Amino acid sequence: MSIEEHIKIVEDLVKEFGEENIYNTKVPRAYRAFAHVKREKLRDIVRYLKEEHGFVHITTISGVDMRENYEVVYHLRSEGFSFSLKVPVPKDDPKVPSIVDIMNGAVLYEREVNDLLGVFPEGHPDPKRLILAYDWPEGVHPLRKEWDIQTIREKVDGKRWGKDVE
Amino acid sequence: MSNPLTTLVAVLFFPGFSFILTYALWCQWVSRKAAARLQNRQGPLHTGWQGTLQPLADFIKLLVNEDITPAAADNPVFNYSPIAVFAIPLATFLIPIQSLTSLRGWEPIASFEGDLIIVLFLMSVVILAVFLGGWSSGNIFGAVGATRAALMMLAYEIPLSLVAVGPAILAGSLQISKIVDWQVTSVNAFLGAPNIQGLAVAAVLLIGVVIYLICLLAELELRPFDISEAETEIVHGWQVEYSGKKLALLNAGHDIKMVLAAALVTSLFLGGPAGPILPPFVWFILKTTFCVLVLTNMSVLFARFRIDQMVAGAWKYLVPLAVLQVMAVVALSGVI
Amino acid sequence: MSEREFVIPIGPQHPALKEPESFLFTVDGEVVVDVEPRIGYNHRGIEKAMESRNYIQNLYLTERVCGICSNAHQTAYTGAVEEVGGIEIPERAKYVRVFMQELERIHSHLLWLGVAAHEIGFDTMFYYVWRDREVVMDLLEEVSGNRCNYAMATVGGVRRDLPRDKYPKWHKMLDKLAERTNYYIKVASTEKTILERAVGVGYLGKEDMIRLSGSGPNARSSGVPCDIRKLTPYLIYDEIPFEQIVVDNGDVLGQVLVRTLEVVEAVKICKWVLDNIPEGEIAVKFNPLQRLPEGEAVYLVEAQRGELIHYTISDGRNMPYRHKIRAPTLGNIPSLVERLKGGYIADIPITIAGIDPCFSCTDRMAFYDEGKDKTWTWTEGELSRYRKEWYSR
Amino acid sequence: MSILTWARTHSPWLIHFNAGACNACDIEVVATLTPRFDVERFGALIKGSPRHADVMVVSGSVPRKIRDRLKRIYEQMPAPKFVVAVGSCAISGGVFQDCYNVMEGVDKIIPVDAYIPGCPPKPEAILDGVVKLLMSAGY
Repeated sequence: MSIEEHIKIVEDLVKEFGEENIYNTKVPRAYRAFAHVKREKLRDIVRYLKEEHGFVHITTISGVDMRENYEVVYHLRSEGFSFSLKVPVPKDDPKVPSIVDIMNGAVLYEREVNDLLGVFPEGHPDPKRLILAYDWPEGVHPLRKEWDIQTIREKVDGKRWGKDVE
Repeated sequence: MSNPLTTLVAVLFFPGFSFILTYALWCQWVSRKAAARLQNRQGPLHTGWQGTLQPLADFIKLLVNEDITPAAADNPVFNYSPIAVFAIPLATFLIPIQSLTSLRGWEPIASFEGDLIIVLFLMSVVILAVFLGGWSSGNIFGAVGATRAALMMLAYEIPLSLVAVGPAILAGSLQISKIVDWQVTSVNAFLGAPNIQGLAVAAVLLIGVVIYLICLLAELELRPFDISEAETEIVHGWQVEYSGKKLALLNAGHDIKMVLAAALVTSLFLGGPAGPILPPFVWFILKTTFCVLVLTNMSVLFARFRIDQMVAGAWKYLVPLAVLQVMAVVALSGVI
Repeated sequence: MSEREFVIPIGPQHPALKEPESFLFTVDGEVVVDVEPRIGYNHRGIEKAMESRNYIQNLYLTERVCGICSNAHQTAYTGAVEEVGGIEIPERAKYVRVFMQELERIHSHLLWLGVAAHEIGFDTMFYYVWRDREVVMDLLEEVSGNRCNYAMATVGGVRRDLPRDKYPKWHKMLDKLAERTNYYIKVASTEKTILERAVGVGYLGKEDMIRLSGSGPNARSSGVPCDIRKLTPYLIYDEIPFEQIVVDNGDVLGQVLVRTLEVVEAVKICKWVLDNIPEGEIAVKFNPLQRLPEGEAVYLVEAQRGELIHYTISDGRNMPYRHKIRAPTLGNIPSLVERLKGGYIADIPITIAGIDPCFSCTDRMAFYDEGKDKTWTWTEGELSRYRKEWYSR
Repeated sequence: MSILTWARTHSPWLIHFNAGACNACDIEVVATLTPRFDVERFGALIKGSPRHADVMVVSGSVPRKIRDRLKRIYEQMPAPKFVVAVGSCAISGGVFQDCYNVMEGVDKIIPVDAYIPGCPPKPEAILDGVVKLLMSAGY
């Protein structure tokens, strides 16, 4: 596949769902594409991509703290073409719709994002803690920018420690 | 029992406990070294000459290590079963080794009509001790290993006993020293006048040896059948909670069981200590070491079976084969 | 049936190399309904730490995400950073990276084969495979100076060159590896005790594997052609003639075949690289204080265990704003779970033990019986016994 | 040298504990078993059960979730027991210092008798470390 075909897929998607739901699209090189996606339309778009363009594989889901909001990035792949859908999530309502029923492979990635960034996947069949220790305090999500290492240690261990402190 | 002092010496030193223990440690070294060489390694090397003292070092170290009794396992069964696992083979060993003393004209300590049955019985009792020890250790791996050991016993015990009966039928005696005598006389007779019946007996007994060795692999928990202490599956199975002295006794008991098994094979099938030129003692050592080597070689060659495969295999192949072998022996015993 | 209640103290102890992980099983009667993997015992917080270190320091962190796939992680990391920064690396550096990557694949697959043999109690094969693995370890040491964690790739190229006078020797070592691997393929596909434990165990079909986004040898053993090296070529993989190994066994034997055949292919790639490597520089300069332009990049690499993704976001400083790593192991857990699901409980232990020893802390699984409100933990041994009872009814 | 010292120094049974290592140290520990290095030459065996072992070989930077297990396994070993920290991570946290989920070193959790530096240490170094420990551990 060449870069033209990849651009065509992205354009087709924009045509289908409209500029207001898919924006900031870019295809930096062949096999790669990025786009911002409205949270409400995420499930429809993922389903459309899966059914129309063969994006059956989900590589991973990344959670990013973009300071003014969170971004959950869904990396889908069809053959070699990796498409990253970025979903902005407001900080006062950290939730995304779960896509586990569409992409079965996403089941652990959503839990991981919930654990480390604190963006809850609504509709996930089993949104339990995955990565962090069982005695880890609630509400401490290490990938959020407001938590640096010493504040995490203060919260979890009750004191600051490490080579910077001594 | 003419001279109590001679008997005491015989029980304590030769061919008694000291000799047996030394010999068991030697056989452990032989086994470890042979396995290592087959696996392209060196094996023990720096403890004594070529690592010969390695089993002794292990034994002493375990004896002086802390002996932990887990709270869940604090009961007499857990504490005493290692002693049984150690002592029963040690005592049993006196019987097959009688064939050695009798040839030297010594007073036998424990040789009587039916001692073969006693040996087979005591060897099975060891499994009972293993089962109780594993079960009472309060550890899930221990319990699983114990159950597996008992299950395996159900599979291999029958062919093992059946095959051991073969030579006894031919010799017309259940006394191990008489079986040895029969082998010596019949081999001499065969060499004097070769005949077809003799060959047939040898062939049938060969099948017996093979079955016997396979069953011994299971009895000794060696490789294809080390299901009850499979390291990657259930850590060390029934031994998992034992440490220190108890583990030392368990390990020594295992070694003694191995030489006991080798001595039984030697006595029942290989003519005991009899042999030309060399003294009987040397022949006995050579033959038992050879058996240990054969067992080691077999154990290195295979992957571990699952318990269901092992039990099914034993009932499908070993038991019918053992029955057939005994029937052939009975038929032949009429001919001779 | 009702009294079988066990709770074992969880201690992730195993003589073979094991990452501490456990699985929580939901069973309805005899059938496994659900399996819940419990991971995170090895969570160190690397992604957070990367945000406070510069691009050169992060090389050492990415390398130590996994000591077995260290070069794959470095390839992906440097690739992503170079894509963000628009850094064009010299042609020779690409060849060196491919060479390292394929050597690492050989080392990792042989390691897996040995450990798998150890898992089924075939220690002799374990010793033989690991003895022959030392050949590739020597080769790696000769190239990079270390047996694991090679530190070969750097942002802008590679650190060390492949000296040309060594090539004849390396060719010989690679030939030896191919010869030995072919022997092990023969052993693994004919030795009866191995087949007993491998054929038909943990089967998963092609459709399910695609649905669950499995990758790597795990997926290729179920007939899914998913080799990133073919799908989205990176470095110089589009120029190299090599075959994508796909078999449709779907069971443990299929995984053994895929991995061993891939070793043979990797040897071919290494030899091709040595024959065709161009002369030239091995790196362009990159300064630890150098700032990268704002941007983001996704870099996919076919690591030994599957598809590896590094996703980096730069906000114009000399350290990443966010760097996401997803190792292939996590991506393969859903398909492992599916391999277990629907089967009888009795078949679980071999399934996990066979699929990939990296996952299998096989002794620790907890069962939750639907309907009865109790949780207990099973070991593989109990499972075997349970299977026996189940089959004998 | 008493006979006890002789026996103990010639029969170190190891247990390997992966406390959140990156696997590099672990494969090198396993490699010590293999024909090239063959730790059994010195009488050492790798055991699966902590009750059988004298020396615990720990690798890894000790993430929070595994901390308690490390302690428990250590307590299950019979005395005299020794701990060998293998690799930079086990010594000080290594490259993972200042990661939020890492305890930075095995000796913060349990007492350590010998440190084997390296990332990862070679199998020879691991052998050497274990032998040196036994020679000097106050026997």
